[in-house]
Amino acid sequence: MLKQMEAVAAGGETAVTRELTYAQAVREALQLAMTRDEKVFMLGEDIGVYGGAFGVTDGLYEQFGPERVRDTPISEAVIAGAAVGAAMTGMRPVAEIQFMDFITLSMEQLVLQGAKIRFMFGGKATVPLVLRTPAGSGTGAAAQHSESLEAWFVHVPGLKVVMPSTPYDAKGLLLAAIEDDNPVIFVEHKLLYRTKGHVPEGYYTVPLSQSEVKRPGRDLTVVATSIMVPRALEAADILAQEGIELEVVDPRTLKPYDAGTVTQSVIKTGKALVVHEAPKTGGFGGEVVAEIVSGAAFDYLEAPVRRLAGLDVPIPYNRELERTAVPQVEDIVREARALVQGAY
Amino acid sequence: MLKQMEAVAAGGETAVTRELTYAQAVREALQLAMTRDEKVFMLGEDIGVYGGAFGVTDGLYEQFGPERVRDTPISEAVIAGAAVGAAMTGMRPVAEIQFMDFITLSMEQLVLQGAKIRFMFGGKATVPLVLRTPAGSGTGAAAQHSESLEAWFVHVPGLKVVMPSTPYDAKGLLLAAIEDDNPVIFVEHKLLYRTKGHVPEGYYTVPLSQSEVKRPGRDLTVVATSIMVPRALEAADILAQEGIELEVVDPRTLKPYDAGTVTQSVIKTGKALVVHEAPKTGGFGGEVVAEIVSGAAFDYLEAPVRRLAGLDVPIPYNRELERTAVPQVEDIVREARALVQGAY
Amino acid sequence: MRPSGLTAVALQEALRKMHLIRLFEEKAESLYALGKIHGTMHLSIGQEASAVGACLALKPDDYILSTHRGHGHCIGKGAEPKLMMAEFFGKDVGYCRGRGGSMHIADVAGGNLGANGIVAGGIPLSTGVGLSIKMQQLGKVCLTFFGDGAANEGAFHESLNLAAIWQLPVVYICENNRYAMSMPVEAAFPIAQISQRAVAYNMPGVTVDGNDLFAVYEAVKTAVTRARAGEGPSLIETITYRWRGHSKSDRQRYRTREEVKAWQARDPIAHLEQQLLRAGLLDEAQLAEIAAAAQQTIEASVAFAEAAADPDPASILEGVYA
Amino acid sequence: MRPSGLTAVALQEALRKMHLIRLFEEKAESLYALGKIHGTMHLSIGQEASAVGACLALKPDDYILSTHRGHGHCIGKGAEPKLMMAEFFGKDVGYCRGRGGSMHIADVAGGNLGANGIVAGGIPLSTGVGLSIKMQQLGKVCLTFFGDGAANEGAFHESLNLAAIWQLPVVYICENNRYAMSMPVEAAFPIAQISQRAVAYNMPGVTVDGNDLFAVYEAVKTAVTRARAGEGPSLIETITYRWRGHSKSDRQRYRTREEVKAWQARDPIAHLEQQLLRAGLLDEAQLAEIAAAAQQTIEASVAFAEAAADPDPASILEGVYA
Ligand SMILES: Cc1ncc(C[n+]2csc(CCOP(=O)(O)OP(=O)(O)O)c2C)c(N)n1
Ligand SMILES: Cc1ncc(C[n+]2csc(CCOP(=O)(O)OP(=O)(O)O)c2C)c(N)n1
Ligand SMILES: [Mg+2]
Ligand SMILES: [Mg+2]
Repeated sequence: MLKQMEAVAAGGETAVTRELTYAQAVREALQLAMTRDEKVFMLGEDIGVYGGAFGVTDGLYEQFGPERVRDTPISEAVIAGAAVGAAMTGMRPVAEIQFMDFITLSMEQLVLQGAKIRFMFGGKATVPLVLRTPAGSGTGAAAQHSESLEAWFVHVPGLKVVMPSTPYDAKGLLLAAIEDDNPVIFVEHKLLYRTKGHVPEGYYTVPLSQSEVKRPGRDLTVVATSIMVPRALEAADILAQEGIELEVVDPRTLKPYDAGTVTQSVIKTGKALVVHEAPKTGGFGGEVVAEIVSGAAFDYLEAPVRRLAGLDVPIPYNRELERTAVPQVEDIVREARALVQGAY
Repeated sequence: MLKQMEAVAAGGETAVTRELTYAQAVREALQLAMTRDEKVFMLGEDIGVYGGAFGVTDGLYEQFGPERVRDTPISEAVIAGAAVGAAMTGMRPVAEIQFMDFITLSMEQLVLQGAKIRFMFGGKATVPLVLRTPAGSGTGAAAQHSESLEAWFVHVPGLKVVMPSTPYDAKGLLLAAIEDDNPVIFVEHKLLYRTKGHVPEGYYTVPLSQSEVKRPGRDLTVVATSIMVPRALEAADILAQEGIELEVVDPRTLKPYDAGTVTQSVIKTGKALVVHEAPKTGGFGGEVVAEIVSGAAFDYLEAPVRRLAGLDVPIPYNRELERTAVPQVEDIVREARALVQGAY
Repeated sequence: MRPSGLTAVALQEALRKMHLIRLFEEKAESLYALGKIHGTMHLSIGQEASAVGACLALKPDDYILSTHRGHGHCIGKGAEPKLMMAEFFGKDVGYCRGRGGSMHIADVAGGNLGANGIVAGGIPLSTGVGLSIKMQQLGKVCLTFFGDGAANEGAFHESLNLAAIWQLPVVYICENNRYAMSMPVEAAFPIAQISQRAVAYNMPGVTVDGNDLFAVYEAVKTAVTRARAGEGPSLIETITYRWRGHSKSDRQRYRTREEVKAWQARDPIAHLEQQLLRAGLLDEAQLAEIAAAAQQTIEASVAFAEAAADPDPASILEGVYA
Repeated sequence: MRPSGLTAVALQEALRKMHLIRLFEEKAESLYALGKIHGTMHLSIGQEASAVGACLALKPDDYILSTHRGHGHCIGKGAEPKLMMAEFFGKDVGYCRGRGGSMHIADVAGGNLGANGIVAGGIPLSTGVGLSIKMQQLGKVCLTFFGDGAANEGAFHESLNLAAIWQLPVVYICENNRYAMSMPVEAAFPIAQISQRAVAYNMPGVTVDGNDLFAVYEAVKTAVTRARAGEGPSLIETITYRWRGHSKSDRQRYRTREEVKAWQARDPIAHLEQQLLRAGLLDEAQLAEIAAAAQQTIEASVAFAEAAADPDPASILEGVYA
């Protein structure tokens, strides 16, 4: 509903049923941003002729040419650093790190330079850059190609962190991220790339830092990120048949995090479960829980607040082990049911 | 009490009043470990003749020579990587990263290699390494020399994270870390280096993963790490004069984290405040809070569980701004009092 | 033409390994197509001489580190195909108990410290292994493989510098197969030969025909001898080519069929066979026998792997911590 | 001896800047000793010719990036000492509103994109600035300073390679002052000259006397001209020496007093003065005047800074986000 209104507001969109995949939505956002603003350009590994490791940038090289869709050598530190340097001097780079795992090679340039420069320089520089990267497990790519590291970046003042779960949000949030004058880490999920959803044509933005209630419900607030949003919605469908109504909230932007929407939800439901793919220990879930129990929702809590997240294990190769390592629909169903029924 | 027993057990220690600084305690641990096991060696920048940026390794080069106290070029990725490679093949390296900030350059080798190799190889390799690094603000060194990044490593399966707050713990935990067959990130605090405390002579270990109650109290559980432990104890002294008794718990090892001690404490006090220096958002405090509210302590909670932590800001240079950026004793006093008095 | 010090038996064994690599990977490919294997894989078909020639210069207890395109190095170092195949199937008896898969096969007991999913990820490790060898005076050598793409990672630079100043027994082998995924070396490098970078570290740097087992062997042997004598590291570039796409999803829009065909005409296996024939070391029948035996080994490895048990999901946390 | 294209006024200005650097840092040192300044600082006394000579080859709207030892570069690029001093005192009117301090002084409007607390931290940024210049066709050049120690960081390697393949207008200046903190270049490098590393990136690489303003100027001018003409990056190594310890806490156990004295005998300021005298461009009185004026500027900057207001603690979050 809200989505349709936004779309209408953005330009009289009528074909509200147009469906795109998440990957197409990301691509369309890149295309629109590059068309609209010649300062926007892309750099990364194999984003040109190859079309990106997941095909996301397919066709953009042909449309915008090698100057604006720049294939780089395998040099993640300078990919990030060059993006920061270009951003400080008038460009609006969109860098791609081919798998989120490889961002471990960009940390210094992102965290000690990109995130801090504006502050260290007394607000006298601006670093408008977006770093897109695919995260997550489920592809059998094992421990060095399955990372979900968003929590690290949430902990870095100066960065913003966006993690869309639907094609609609992916497009609108990416356009908002590119418009934003701060460095934004934009985390895409590999398993979402092929999921489909309504995506209006034309330019629209989804504001950074607005959590969204993806499904209203009265019994339990489930805060889920990225791939866990569709899993939570599926769990909600299953539990609805048992008369249990989950309210599913998607933060969408993890930093700055709109905790208020979750607080409102928990005040209503009295119970909360936070679900993410990254390992539980030290994950974003801790932040969500800590915000729930620190303020207005505390007095309404009727049950322990729980996290359901990845096990503290590197992602294994074996298919069954890989599934076991991160929450699946049935795990959400089980945990949610237990919390609602007080069986904890 | 426990400390003295341990010391006695470790070798009939009698000079229980021997005082060392935290830096001396770290040095003594290094010295003992290198004397005891010839596989132990050190590598890092300026740890040799220079004695380390904070003087911690002073004299070790003279004692053990350039082969075992290895000065490296400024190459943080290969410092970490060489430590991992050496650890996999029979050595027990103790690497130093000169400031924790620079660990951003070691992330890939630490996180994607060191932490995962054992698991990825089906348990058939062992990576016994310690990476020591000084963290924290308060020295006027500004945003790129004041990081407290422990939360990142807590989020990495395969790593252990240790963060001592006293000279006694620093020595015993470092010896335990060097004995441990896993990669351990050992976080020292620059402002603690000159603090003094009782340190027995001789070899003893403090087990990894045991939180310690540093001061018992009935009114509020304060979970504090590193430099925040002495600050919390000072706050406790102040509040004791008002009749408020804080129980101060120091996790000491952040991963694996002994949540049970905190849970027991909160069951007793009914209230909890978590204090750390790192920025609040995404910090270790979220983990502590989430563990408190997920289990047995939930039913005993009488007040919202709060975090008092660094502001979400890079550490500023200006002295007053720098103080403002992280919790000080007076901040702990204020927050603790408010929680105990129900004024939240 | 017959390198000094190589016995006929050794050459026969080298040829056998090259067949094993090719057949292992062809099998892997078809198993993937059948949906029996998940994940991704990076095939080194066409590069067999580089892997086997390099490992031929090593002793059994020397170390190697490898890459995402690591099956060849693994077999070159003497791994058992059935344990590799079991790993590929994600089975508990596989080299990594099903936890690693294609990209992380390691055989620590056999001196293979692992394939690596991270480009250049093994290079710093190998430098540490060299340090470890030197400090323990083990008399071993560590040989580390990486692709052309890896030579533009910062880790390459830091590692070669450290090995050079500390004179570590490490041999750095850059397998230049002309592409890093889609990036041609001409676009990624401002220099004609990657081995020229050895100048920056004052170590020997040579470029050899990576499709010629003998050329690779000779160059690596020289470097290994040097390293073992305590004279420090070397950089060797082997020029080769991968016949298959980068990984399963590669549409290969960055190269022409003609280019691939031209390189296929320089098949390292056929080349070695010709060399052995001409030298009178093996006859046609013996060649056929070696190929057939290799084929059988691979078939048996699949049977072994298929029959093996999956790891118990309840054991998932085993191996995270020691 | 008098480089072509440099007017007497320009030379006078260069000398003035060298005095400003020395006096600024001597003042900084004594303010620190008096407890008026906290934190740490890295003094470039003895290296003034390198900073000023390099910046002399730039136009006002060209960019520089600098290092932890950056006061000289900052003054070389034309910063106002009083705003630097105010930053040093942590004042709100300082270049960074008191948030950066010595290690992060930047003058973005003046083309100085900042000192950098991270060794080699500015090198990738400068590569991006070069890219930005090229894409926007600004006709500018980006000059980036770093120490000898920085040339062993991975970022150095990745950055020079990228600038070389994309032919970016960046001049990489390695100020080789013989030590990285306590690490002598002889121990950290397996090569005699850091500029030899240019070979690995197929760019010009030269080593010059970093204590001779003219030598530095000439080499940088050549590189800048090249860069502006679209012919790509260069690597320049300036051999120089820091007279002071690495930072305030350095006991200097890694070098001898004799060595320091020998380098002090090669004072870049005295050297330039001699050159100007001999060339008849300035007389003794004029030299004294320049020094005195510089002294006055520094004194005034301290007065300005001491009188300025601290940032309001309530404003602490300003500048974190745009
Ligand atoms: C640090 C890192 N960056 C990017 C990748 C993705 N990736 C995997 S292989 C590859 C190409 C590697 O090229 P090269 O080193 O030449 O080896 P080749 O594949 O040709 O054998 C890329 C970009 C990765 N695995 N690790
Ligand atoms: C990445 C990183 N590693 C280490 C340091 C600590 N450190 C600061 S300056 C310095 C020495 C730098 O040497 P060099 O690059 O030669 O510059 P110089 O100090 O000689 O001007 C070191 C080790 C740092 N700031 N950043
Ligand atoms: Mg390649
Ligand atoms: Mg230096």
